[in-house]
Amino acid sequence: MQIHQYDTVIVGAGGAGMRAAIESTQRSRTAVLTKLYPTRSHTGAAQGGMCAALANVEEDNWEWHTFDTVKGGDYLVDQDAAEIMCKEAIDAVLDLEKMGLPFSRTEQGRIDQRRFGGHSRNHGEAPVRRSCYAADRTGHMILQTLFQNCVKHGVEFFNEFYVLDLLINEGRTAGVVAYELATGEIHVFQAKAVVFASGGTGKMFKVSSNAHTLTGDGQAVAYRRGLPLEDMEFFQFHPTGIWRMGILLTEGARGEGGILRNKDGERFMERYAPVMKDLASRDVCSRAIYTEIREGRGCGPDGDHVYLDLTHLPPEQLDAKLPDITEFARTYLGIEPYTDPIPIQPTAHYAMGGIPTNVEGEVLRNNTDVVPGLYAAGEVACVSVHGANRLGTNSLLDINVFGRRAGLAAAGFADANDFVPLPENPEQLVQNLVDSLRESTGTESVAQIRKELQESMDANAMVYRTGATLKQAVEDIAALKERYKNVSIQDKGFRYNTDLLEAIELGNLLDLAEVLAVSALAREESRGGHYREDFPTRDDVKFMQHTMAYQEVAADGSTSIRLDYKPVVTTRYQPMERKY
Amino acid sequence: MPAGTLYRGREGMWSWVAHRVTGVLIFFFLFAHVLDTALVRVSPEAYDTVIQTYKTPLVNLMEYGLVAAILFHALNGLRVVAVDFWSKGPKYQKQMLWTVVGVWVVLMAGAFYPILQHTLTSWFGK
Amino acid sequence: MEKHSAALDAAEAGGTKLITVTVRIRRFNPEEHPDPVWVDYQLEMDPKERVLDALNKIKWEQDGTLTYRRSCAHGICGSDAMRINGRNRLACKTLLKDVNPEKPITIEAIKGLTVLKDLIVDMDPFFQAYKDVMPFLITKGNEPTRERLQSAEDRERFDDTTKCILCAACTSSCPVFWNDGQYFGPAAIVNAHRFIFDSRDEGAEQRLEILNDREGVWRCRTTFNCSEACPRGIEVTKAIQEVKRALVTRRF
Amino acid sequence: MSTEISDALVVPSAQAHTGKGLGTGNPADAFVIEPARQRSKKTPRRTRTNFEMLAWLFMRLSGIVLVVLILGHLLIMLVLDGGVSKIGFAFVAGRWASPFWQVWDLTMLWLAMLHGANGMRQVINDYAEKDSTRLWLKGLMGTATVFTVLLGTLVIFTFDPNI
Ligand SMILES: Cc1cc2nc3c(=O)[nH]c(=O)nc-3n(C[C@H](O)[C@H](O)[C@H](O)COP(=O)(O)OP(=O)(O)OC[C@H]3O[C@@H](n4cnc5c(N)ncnc54)[C@H](O)[C@@H]3O)c2cc1C
Ligand code: HEM
Ligand code: SF4
Ligand code: F3S
Ligand code: FES
Repeated sequence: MQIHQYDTVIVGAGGAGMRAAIESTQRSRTAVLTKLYPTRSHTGAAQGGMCAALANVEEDNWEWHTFDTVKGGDYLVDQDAAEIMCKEAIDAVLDLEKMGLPFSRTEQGRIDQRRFGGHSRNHGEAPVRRSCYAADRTGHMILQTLFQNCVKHGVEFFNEFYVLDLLINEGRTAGVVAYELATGEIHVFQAKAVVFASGGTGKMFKVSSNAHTLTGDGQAVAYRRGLPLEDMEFFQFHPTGIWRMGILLTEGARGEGGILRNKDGERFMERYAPVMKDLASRDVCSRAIYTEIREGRGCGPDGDHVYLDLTHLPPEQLDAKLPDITEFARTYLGIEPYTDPIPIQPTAHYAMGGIPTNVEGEVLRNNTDVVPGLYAAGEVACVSVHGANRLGTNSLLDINVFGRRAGLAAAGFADANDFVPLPENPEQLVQNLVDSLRESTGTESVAQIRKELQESMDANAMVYRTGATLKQAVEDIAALKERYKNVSIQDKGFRYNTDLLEAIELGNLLDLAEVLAVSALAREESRGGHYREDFPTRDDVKFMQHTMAYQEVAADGSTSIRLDYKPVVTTRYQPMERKY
Repeated sequence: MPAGTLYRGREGMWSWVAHRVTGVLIFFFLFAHVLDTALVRVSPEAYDTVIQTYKTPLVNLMEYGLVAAILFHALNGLRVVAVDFWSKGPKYQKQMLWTVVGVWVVLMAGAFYPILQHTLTSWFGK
Repeated sequence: MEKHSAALDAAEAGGTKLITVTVRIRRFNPEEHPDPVWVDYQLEMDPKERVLDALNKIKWEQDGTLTYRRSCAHGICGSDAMRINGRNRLACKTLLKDVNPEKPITIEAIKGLTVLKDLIVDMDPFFQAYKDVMPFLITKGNEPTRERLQSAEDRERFDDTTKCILCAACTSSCPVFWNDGQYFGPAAIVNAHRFIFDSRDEGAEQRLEILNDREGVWRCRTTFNCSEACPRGIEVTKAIQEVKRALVTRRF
Repeated sequence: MSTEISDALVVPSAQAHTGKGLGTGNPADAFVIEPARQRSKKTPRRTRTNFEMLAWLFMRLSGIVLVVLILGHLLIMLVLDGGVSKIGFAFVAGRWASPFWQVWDLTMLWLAMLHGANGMRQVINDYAEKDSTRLWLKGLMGTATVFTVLLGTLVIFTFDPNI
């Protein structure tokens, strides 16, 4: 065991983590712990763009953007946070440009902008060009640019360090415990301020656009230390994932004019969203696709997908604006998107919920109080600017705006406060976890349990949910958790033991899937990404509030979930019916 | 210990291997060649005796090989120069290599009789 | 839809037939044995699956000790560069049907970097070379309030090299790099190129000076292995050539 | 329930950076991406010479000239006029009587040897791992080159057809 001391420790080196690191490194001694090399983070997979009302190509302002965000989130958005995000969006984009990000340009040499789902002019009148982009590689460019600036500022990275525990002492943040992949050693990082920026949880689903490594470690660690998780039932299913593989084809493809078609070649979105059509928000499109499939208008021999049609767009436009996704179609499907439509299906994409924070990035311990010194930003957090459904491009925005805020706040906190003493045997929990897995003689396999979890989640907690399917999911997860106790691994070594870490990651997924299913079961309404067939309408009277899920540990060590609710912050936009 | 496999490079890598091998080969030959030519400073007889060995079938054959090496090195050297200085060079490097090989084959076939005629005539008569 | 090509039909065909593939992996675990060994695994796979899927299947169903890096699984994060059938590729961007699954598929770690376990290599020297070229925008004077302007042509000038995902497939395919690992390597040059030819950048002179080093661009022997290996289709050798030409023209 | 940690337990960051002297001795210990080297900001210009660039240019320029010289040489010596059969002292004497051929052969000698020597230097740099081996091989190669060039020059200039 080793002990390190830093003013600020940042967990995760995706967009949010590195944006925070750039700020905090200049102000406090900062360590960034990341389980992947920074440039491997999944921010690099983001394609379409990052919205900001720059008004470079047409009239726009940040209030319209705020409205779209609130409406897109089905009014579960905390509007104070959304206002901050949309206002600071402009500077966030300009900051990135100044850091060197190679945005695509207009004729005049300004940052180019394109249409994106759910983004409209003047409160829903017509689609607006708001998304700043770099071809279909916006996330890649953001990740690279942020990494480049981390190099410039000399950010200290601890690569391939898995944070597995959070240390809270006397109600304040004391540090984190990490496992070093290369050696199997456990490291305790004592810190005045800790920022969680560890990304999403998408690997609990089978068809997913998320990386193998998106296993919700940050959420799970916080949850096990008694902190709540907010709005976990809201998970976004992106309409256009490559059929069966889940690899994302950006909404930018529809922003450029791509059309969703069913087996009759019909542009079916006209029926579901007469104004925004294919650019309606993601939850709307995903449900429409499943409705088409259910009603027998799906494509292919099994009728289990629809098409994303780009064939009417000029090849030059595809090459210039969508080079990567056309290559995905060629590489993984062997088809030519110039001439063939691409088979797609909705894919698990984004966790709207997460560790609750206020607009400074401070983590909430309950509905009102914060944990001093603890911050979260990015997909791991729930501010909540995305409410029940995130708009496309708002996550890259979220990670930049709130990553920066969290970095600044953490460094400021570290400056003003002293170290909290470490608890006794700080490494104990992680040591026990690792030892028990290494020594386990159980018979269950990690891969098998994970597979069954993913299948159950796909079947029961995806786009369409009912009380019955969610109950099924809860039961399945409980059974899998029981089996997980008897799991064993083959690699008993210390060096690069990825077998061990996959087992730990599965433990995280199981906990989070359970929270998702239980929260979803309790929310007897349909809102944004959460659609209950047995309660198909929004119920603002009962459910216009955020879910807060806590882990309760009984005296015998068994755990259960306690749900609580937190009011939504509404400033200027009163809930209305949501139509596109 | 089981070794790793050989890297399966393509035209670019193998032409470079050949360029390097031929370059080194020519260097050593040149060294020897200057030494033997230096004998003209010693005496006409000494020089002529050495040159005599150039006319034996074996050395004559090696000479053909040397010309092959120089020719390849020279032609591929021009290709390398084109890759470095012509903006489309990298794009057409493969085509250029196959051109080099083609020209090389033609020239080597053309040089077959002229170079080896000494041996051929001494073996098979005129 | 009426438009239906054979390729689309093939892509949509459900219940594809499985074939038996042999995957031959060069395993190395210094905790167990000082030398690497080749190990064969047999598995039933759909030829349209990725090599990464095969590795996952081995790890999850046959041998949990098999170790490799992976994350995104669609060629965007740069984790899983490895030598497949003797050539550097990303396991997640290589379909089994494209590497002749009738014969054993050989997989080994990339070359020229220290192998730490199985397919995992020490990336430290690779990233050090990257950092040495100062891979960040360098500007002088006051920041503008709005964005810096850049014409679409100027943006296009360095587009190719912005695609790099730092997977190291190029550097570890370079015969010059294999020798002593001191050469900056194509990836570092690509990332220098990305800034040298960015019209907003004012540090080109410094970066060119760095690449004028003994171990800089002049060590490149134009073997094109890097260009062949790059999973992002970057014309790496061309980028190197452009840097060389910039150096020559700036000096004279 | 808390304990103060003793300073001895805390790893100084300088040590954590390198991983040296820590843990298992695994080179990947505590791998961190170090800050950009100081050369970036504080020492913008390292004392580098343009030697490698000049050598590189020389390889290409000399190569182009050598194509003419060497191929011409081969053509005359091995192909035209009965090829190698004709070569003898008298043939050489006849050729070097003309200053044109003297200059030709002299340039060819110098360019080829320098080109070859620089090429060999690169080859040695690539394959000789140890510094001492490199030095030895390069020394040997350099001496041989200087010797050959000087000898060849001497021969061409001091050649006496009436020896
Ligand atoms: C395919 C795809 C396309 C997308 N396209 C868009 C788009 O066009 N526009 C948009 O706005 N959004 C898009 N998104 C969403 C957006 O990209 C992500 O939500 C966002 O990038 C998340 O950033 P992050 O920094 O929170 O996390 P990530 O980038 O996922 O980074 C997580 C980091 O945490 C580290 N980490 C994780 N666990 C641990 C641990 N236990 N210990 C230490 N470190 C850990 C990882 O190493 C990694 O560095 C897309 C998402 C996907 C999947
Ligand atoms: C006939 C005309 C010649 C041409 C056009 C030519 C061209 C070249 C070029 C362009 C290179 C550089 C290759 C690179 O950097 O990748 C080179 C390398 C080399 N040349 Fe030549 N050359 C010629 C003759 C010779 C001769 C006569 C010798 C021997 C004395 C020779 C020996 C070498 C060697 C040893 C190398 C180094 C190879 C390497 O580093 O891979 N060349 N040549
Ligand atoms: S240039 Fe290509 S091969 Fe090299 S690191 Fe970048 S993406 Fe990988
Ligand atoms: S492989 Fe190496 S030699 Fe040059 S062309 Fe690429 S860097
Ligand atoms: S797993 Fe990300 S590039 Fe292959």
